[in-house]
Amino acid sequence: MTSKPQVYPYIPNSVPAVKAAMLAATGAASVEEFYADVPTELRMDRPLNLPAPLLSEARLKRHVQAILARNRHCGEVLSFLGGGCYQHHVPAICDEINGRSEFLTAYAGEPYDDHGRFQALWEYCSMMGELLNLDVVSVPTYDGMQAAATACCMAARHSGRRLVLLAANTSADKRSHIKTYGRSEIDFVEVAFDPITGLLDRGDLRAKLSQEVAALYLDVPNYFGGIDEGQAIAGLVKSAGAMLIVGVDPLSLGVLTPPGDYGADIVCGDIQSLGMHMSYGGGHGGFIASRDEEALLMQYPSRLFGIAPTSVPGQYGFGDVAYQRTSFDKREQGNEFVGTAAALWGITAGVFLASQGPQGMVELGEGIMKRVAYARQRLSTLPGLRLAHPGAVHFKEFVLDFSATGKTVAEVNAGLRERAIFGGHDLSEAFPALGQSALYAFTEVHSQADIDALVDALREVLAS
Amino acid sequence: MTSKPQVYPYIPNSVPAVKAAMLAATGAASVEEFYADVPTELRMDRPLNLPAPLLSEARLKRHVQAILARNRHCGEVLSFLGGGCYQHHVPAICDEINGRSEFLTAYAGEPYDDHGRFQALWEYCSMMGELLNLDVVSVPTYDGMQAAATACCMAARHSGRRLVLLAANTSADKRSHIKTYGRSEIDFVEVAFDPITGLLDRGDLRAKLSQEVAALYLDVPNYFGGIDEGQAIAGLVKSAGAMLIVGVDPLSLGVLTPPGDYGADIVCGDIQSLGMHMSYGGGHGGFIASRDEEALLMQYPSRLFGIAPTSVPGQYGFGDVAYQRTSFDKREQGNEFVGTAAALWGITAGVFLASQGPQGMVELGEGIMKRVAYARQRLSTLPGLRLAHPGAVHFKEFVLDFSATGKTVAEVNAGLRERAIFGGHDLSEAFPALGQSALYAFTEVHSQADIDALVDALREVLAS
Amino acid sequence: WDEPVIFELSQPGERALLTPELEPAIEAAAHDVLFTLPPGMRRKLAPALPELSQNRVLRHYLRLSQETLGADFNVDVGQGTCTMKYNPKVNEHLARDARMSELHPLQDESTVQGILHVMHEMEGVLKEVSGMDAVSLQPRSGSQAIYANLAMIRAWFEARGEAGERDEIITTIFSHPSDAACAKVLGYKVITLYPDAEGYPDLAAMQAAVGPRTAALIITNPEDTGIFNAKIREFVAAAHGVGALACYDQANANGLLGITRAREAGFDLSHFNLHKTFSTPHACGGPAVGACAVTAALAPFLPRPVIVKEPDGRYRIEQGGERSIGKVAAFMGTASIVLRAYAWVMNLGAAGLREVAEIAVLNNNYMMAQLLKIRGLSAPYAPGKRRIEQVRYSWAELCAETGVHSGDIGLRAADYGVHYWTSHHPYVVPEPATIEPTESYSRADLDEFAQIMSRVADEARADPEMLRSAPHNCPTRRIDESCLDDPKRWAITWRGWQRKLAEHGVATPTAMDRAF
Amino acid sequence: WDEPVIFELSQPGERALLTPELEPAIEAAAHDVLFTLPPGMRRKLAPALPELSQNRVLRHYLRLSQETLGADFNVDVGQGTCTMKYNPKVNEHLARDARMSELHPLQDESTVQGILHVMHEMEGVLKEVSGMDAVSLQPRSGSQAIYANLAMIRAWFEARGEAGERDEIITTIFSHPSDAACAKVLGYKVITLYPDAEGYPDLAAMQAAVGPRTAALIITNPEDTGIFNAKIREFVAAAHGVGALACYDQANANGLLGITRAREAGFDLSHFNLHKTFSTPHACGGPAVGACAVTAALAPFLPRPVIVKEPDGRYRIEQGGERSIGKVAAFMGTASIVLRAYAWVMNLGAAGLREVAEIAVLNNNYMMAQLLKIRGLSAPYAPGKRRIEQVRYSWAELCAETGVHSGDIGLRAADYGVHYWTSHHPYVVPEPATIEPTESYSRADLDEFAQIMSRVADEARADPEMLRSAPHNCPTRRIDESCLDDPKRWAITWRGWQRKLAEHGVATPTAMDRAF
Repeated sequence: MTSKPQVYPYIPNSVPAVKAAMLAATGAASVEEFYADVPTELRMDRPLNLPAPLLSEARLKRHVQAILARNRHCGEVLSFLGGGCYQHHVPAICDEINGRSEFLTAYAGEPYDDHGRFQALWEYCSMMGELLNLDVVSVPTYDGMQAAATACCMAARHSGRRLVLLAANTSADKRSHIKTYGRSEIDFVEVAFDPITGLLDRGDLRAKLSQEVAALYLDVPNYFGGIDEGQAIAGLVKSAGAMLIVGVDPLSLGVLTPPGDYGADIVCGDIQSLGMHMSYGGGHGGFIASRDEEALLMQYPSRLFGIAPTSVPGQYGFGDVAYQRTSFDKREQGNEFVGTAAALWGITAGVFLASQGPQGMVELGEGIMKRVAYARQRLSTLPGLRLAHPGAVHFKEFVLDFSATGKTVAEVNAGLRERAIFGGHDLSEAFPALGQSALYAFTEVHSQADIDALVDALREVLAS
Repeated sequence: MTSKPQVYPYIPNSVPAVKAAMLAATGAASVEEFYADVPTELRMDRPLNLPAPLLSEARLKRHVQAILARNRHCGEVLSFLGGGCYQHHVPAICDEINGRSEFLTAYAGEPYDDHGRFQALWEYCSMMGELLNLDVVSVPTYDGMQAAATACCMAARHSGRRLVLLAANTSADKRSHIKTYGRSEIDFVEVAFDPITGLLDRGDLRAKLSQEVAALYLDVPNYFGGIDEGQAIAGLVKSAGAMLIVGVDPLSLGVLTPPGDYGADIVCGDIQSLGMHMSYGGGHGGFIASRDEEALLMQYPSRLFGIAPTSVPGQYGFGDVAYQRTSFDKREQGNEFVGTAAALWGITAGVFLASQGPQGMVELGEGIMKRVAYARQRLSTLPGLRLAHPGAVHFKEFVLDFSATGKTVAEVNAGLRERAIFGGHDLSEAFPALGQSALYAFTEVHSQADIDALVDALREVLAS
Repeated sequence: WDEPVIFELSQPGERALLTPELEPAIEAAAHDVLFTLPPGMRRKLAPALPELSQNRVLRHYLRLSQETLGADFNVDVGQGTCTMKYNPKVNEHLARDARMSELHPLQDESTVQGILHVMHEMEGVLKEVSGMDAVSLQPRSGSQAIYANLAMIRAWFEARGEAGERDEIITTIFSHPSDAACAKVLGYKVITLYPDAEGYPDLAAMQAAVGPRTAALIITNPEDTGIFNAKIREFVAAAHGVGALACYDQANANGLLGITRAREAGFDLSHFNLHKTFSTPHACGGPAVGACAVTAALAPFLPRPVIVKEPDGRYRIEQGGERSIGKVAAFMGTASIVLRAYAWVMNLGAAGLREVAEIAVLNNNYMMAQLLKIRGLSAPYAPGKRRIEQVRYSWAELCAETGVHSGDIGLRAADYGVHYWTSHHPYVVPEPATIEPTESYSRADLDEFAQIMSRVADEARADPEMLRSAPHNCPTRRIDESCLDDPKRWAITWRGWQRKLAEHGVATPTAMDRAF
Repeated sequence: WDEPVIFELSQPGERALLTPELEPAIEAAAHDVLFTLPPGMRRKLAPALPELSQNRVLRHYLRLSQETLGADFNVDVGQGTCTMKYNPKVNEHLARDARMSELHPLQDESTVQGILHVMHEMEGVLKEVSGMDAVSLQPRSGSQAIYANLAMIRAWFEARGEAGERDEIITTIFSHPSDAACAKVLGYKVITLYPDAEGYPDLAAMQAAVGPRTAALIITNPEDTGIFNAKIREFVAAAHGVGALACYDQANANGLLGITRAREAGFDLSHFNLHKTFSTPHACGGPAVGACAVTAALAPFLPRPVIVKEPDGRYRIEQGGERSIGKVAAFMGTASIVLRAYAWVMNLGAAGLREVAEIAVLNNNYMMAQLLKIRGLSAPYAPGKRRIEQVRYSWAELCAETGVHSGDIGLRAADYGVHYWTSHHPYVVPEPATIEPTESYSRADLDEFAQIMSRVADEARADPEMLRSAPHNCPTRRIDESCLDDPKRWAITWRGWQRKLAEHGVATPTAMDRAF
């Protein structure tokens, strides 16, 4: 306490007179009385040791903005970073809607006072359902990694088997999380990828499939951007009686076949591409989808919203489907756990999908594939530069191999940064077998001039 | 028309099939038919010659942002510009509220469907009334200049006299507008200011006051930031049976006496200081206020909102007071004219005043006066630099005279710009009598370190 | 919500914001400055503003916002003459960029090349759209642009030494009220023409009205009836024939973009409202921009300053010459609105602007076809003719049958969640309703609005009293309007209300009574 | 509003956005790439998404937003355990700055020194608030932080070679469901303790439950009852006594900031929800951050990567050692939420955080005093004792008298514009209601909420059927819940609903029928 009591804008009852009156109403002599149950030996005997506060909004804002000025963001440079988080154009109405106070500050209201929240999330699931050609889509989980981990657990529970095959051309981070998350119930085995194409090594897959296998987990496109032949792989997996789980970039589905169509039993992925800013990793959300089969649906841990008639004829309402699956209802008897995750990004992805419509999704997907193809053509002409996976078709990203240039990726990227370009993500640590390789991503934000600028800058950097 | 019809996101019925169906419903063969009344010789015979469009939002945003990047804004430098537009801290909730789609896109709805708009504007007027100690406040007009011009016209109409005295220490722009606007009904005469204090020359005022004078128009603080003795001037004006119009910076009224208290009959000013970003002049709004006297109120040209009971006991509603005054109702028989002006800034100023409360306004006013006093002390120690008006007390801004430094203001400001400082506004053109002088403004955004940085930079520039 | 007046929410001592602290050195140096103020100039009592926490201020205004039916929320075609079109959010977000919002209008030219580029380009767009030679973006609204145009006309005649003789401005009753009102402000006598039997501006009346005293004609086309005046060149010629100028009020040019221009009709001056035709938000009534466009002959009279593009591509600000009318608004006007309009035009381009016009006109004629199916509604004048971008309808028949007025219909429409107003006085068209669909609404939207009108007309016949007591589903019921014209009871502020309540003894409602 | 489902609004051909054009050189170079896709991998039919103009998409979602009762709009104290506090708008605006929103998580360290500073500083804040030695901000929610903490516990025992023997986690019934559920995910058997007669966690039961199989205790304090467990050190000691770890679920630490810490009670791990105690917005349920705080002994097990501050003040990102549990979430978690929390802490400082706690507790005890005046409502357990930041009440008496359940009261409360829920299953307290006022509401707000509860209780007695059929004043009436548990009728998507409607022949309502 300072000598002059501070009134805080965020704490209305910090007004001394009000505080005193309220204390009187409770019959307490001081706030200390409310802490009577906290033993002395547990009490802090000093104030918290924190930086001096910036009590005025004006000074706080200036302080934070000065810190932010130490960042250099992708809007002021050309960035070709991908690897699970992508720079796409975020439509203004996505920001407008997720910035609305109503959505931003709502939480766990009922389907009546929060009717709009329920409808917006149910519509998100519905539009994802159209994109995926599947009838069941969960409300968002944390991110695509979590969706993948949960999908594996769902498959294990559903099948009663404890072996899950993981494609090795999945992101190392994702494989790490899947294993940590699932290994109490599941034994994981990795399936190799073909070094020429970066695609799944079907021979290795055949060798590892058995009647013990619950599922194969595969990303399409894979971490290197390569597109595998879904149907062929699904055929192998099904012949072993296993399930196929496919992780997919939803933004690819205007041009690529939805995995359910070639036999995936569970489809999952990340919705960051669908209208979320990258925000240094703050824009992620995961989805899980499947056919509407009761046994499979009962394996979902997350909330599922359903539409229902109300007591007014012709009126819709919404509510929780099969709530008794969840840990909210059943604690450890429910499926995994459920809680706050990424609902606002679900609503935003709904706005995105409604804004793109069918034609927008097709154009986005095709445009990205063509930009990638153009970039591959142009980049492969640079001396020493090699496409790591010439044998595959790519969506959004691909691996460039710098091994023959005599420069490390780190050196190249430093040179590019001087030219206001963020080069591709360095894979030399996570995939040492790829040598000095980097993952380059291209989206609709990149114009031909941008790609040409990258080519020119790389030529300079490699020659220097 | 291009060969493939373009569908526009902002034009739903640009879908060719819809267009055709709607044409059919009107019985028209083509859109041309609707233009049958437009004679051929009036028709454009070629497309408009405009830059090629950026049809996608992504490219449009990038284009505009690249243009904006050619600006250098006051948030990234230290700015001491004032002269009618001020850099204050804009509270986040001001932006939050004026960015709400509801307020942003509403217009001329009725007091029922737009109840919130009426209430918000009425509350704005009410809070301004508390700040000004006056019962009548208009909804915003365009800016403080317009408020001043209209106030002069109101005084002339009210008094039936056609001579208005204008203080010469008012901004040159404001005097220009007042004269152009009012001169069909009013003869304007300027009253000189004292060169030592920058305050009104009372001798000149006495000499020019007469029974022909409708009013004196005076800014407090004046254009140089100086604070005149309101009561003494009011006494002189009243003794001639004239009205006193005072233009005031509303942000000063936590510390300065509201003009009505010392006898001003009409008080006006600009609300940009109350929560509006500068926006290169986009944040202005004018207010006009007075006592609640029917004859005076009937001179207002703008809309006035009033509170009223409804058919439900205990319920409030709102509506237009004495609408028949307006040109909306009476065309040229109304007072001047009324239309779209700056309503959103009125709502925002209301948010600002409600957020500051009495204590905030007092602290803001006092803090600014003290920063100005500190800056005057520090700056006057620089060699060759002189306070132009040492004989007056200043609020928010004051004039620095560089004449004795051997450098022009333009040269000094160029030097400051290299040091990321925007120096004071050059007065050498508008007030040649002041020599090489500049108007420096200080607000709560400036810390001591900022003022000290200015002093240091000026010392360097002057020494160079 | 039944949100109290903000003063009722005040909790003494609460703060919503804290003020930046003064450093000790400043306090020390300046502690006595307040005592140096001239006598009587230091405020004695702090202003009696409400005291609230930030949470409560926000909640209050958020609730008020929800009680406001913005154009974003409804099929806003019932607010004819206002051109309620879609305001793209991307433009709004761009205009809120610090590189726009934190610019001071007196910054050195070298630091504002971006916004000067935008303003210069937008002048170019408006020159092309109007066919005129020079543009000023300084006026802060359409009315102020009308004022500026008329001030230029006055200055023109003053420069020619004819100001004394030319003291009349001619306009029409279906032109905007500000056309007449601004002329009055500038010292002109206003002559108002009424339409002929067909609803067209009466050319014979115009020819009879012009003369050596005529300074200018100021006219809208199409007028608020939506009828295009095909003889507009003859009107302009009549003005020119007597040495007068012709000024085009093109506040709403939405139906004519790329179709016909001020230039082709011979006008000397015109203006556009960027918040109508060029899609900037109406913002409850401003901020806004009215752009003046004039011929080369009138360019020297434009407000100062003006933006000049140098051969090297850089922009300069020039104060303008002797003949300039001077300032009409602070600084260079509402630059942030210009930016929004610029973005809108750059998104659409020439073909897009043409599409705007054509679809606005298609929508209007489609709407007219739907609405005229409603019994009791008619479109006076020019029978069987098409309209441009709006139509002034009349409910005279319905009123005669049921006693329900157009205003009642508007308040009932509010119950259905759409705006509707009757447009400007005087009501030359009885029981008027002006519907302007713009290009922003889909066929389904238009059908929905027409269905609401049809339903309300049915209700008027079935239960006229219900309509006369509308609204029933709005934040408040009908107010006692007599208060608002009674000096004893009107209350423009809370302090006025409190004082008059005390004088008249009416109890103020309490918050809890009003909770439902 | 009675806004249709978005698919019902679709108008074929409409676009809300256009896609950036491909330059001719790209088209030329890449025109055949689509044909090179593996067999069957090119989508045949475009997804059947709705087709709308931008105006209509916006209107739809804006209307849905208005049908959502955000915390900004109501006295949100009825959502106990959730710590619904004020989320300052300035923090939100800062977090939407491009220098935050446009950062890619794989950027070079040199380009993200600002956000690394923020994250590192926030780790420091949480270390001080918890008394622990190391922090990870990677988990994307409180539940994921619980998961991460339990994963570290598992790794800890694995590193010691004790994993096989230690397969039990002990928790209490009033700790969050995720404490139990996450333990299960990690392969543990869950032992749940029930309170003693006074409502306190039962120390004797704890002492009986621990043993060589115990891996950890995970417990909340105060529990959802708001009762502080004064014997918490003994619980921790009991765990430690058998070689187990103790983990503190401090999702909601709002009443204890600066009062008492995990360190003082002897915990090895704890976590905070930044969207509860640290004021980041709930966002309809995320994005969020759950922060893990652990002792030095457990620090090597934290998720990777970690931020390291160099002596020169620069920040580096390190991948972490062998013992790290690896990744728990993508990249470094939800950095933009961390920024909001950082700004909140920097505004308040140490004294401010202490004030948060004290006022949250004062508000809660004040509210309890008001609510217990209502007949039919009680606060089970610990009679006469104070509570910390929330209270779990019971409407058992009122239910016995009227047959009205706590859930009915919640739906009726919604009619009065406030949230209220009954909190987590199972309902150990009958007819529960958990009220948590936080520090963000004024006395007047609290009084208003208490008055609503009182009024609803009166209504329950006067007209129980009205309560059982509530809500009456919300966007919809009560739904047919049986649909939601019936595989034949549940519909998680529009396509599912359409299919099942077709199978069951229920007519879909049309938009016009539902207009009021």
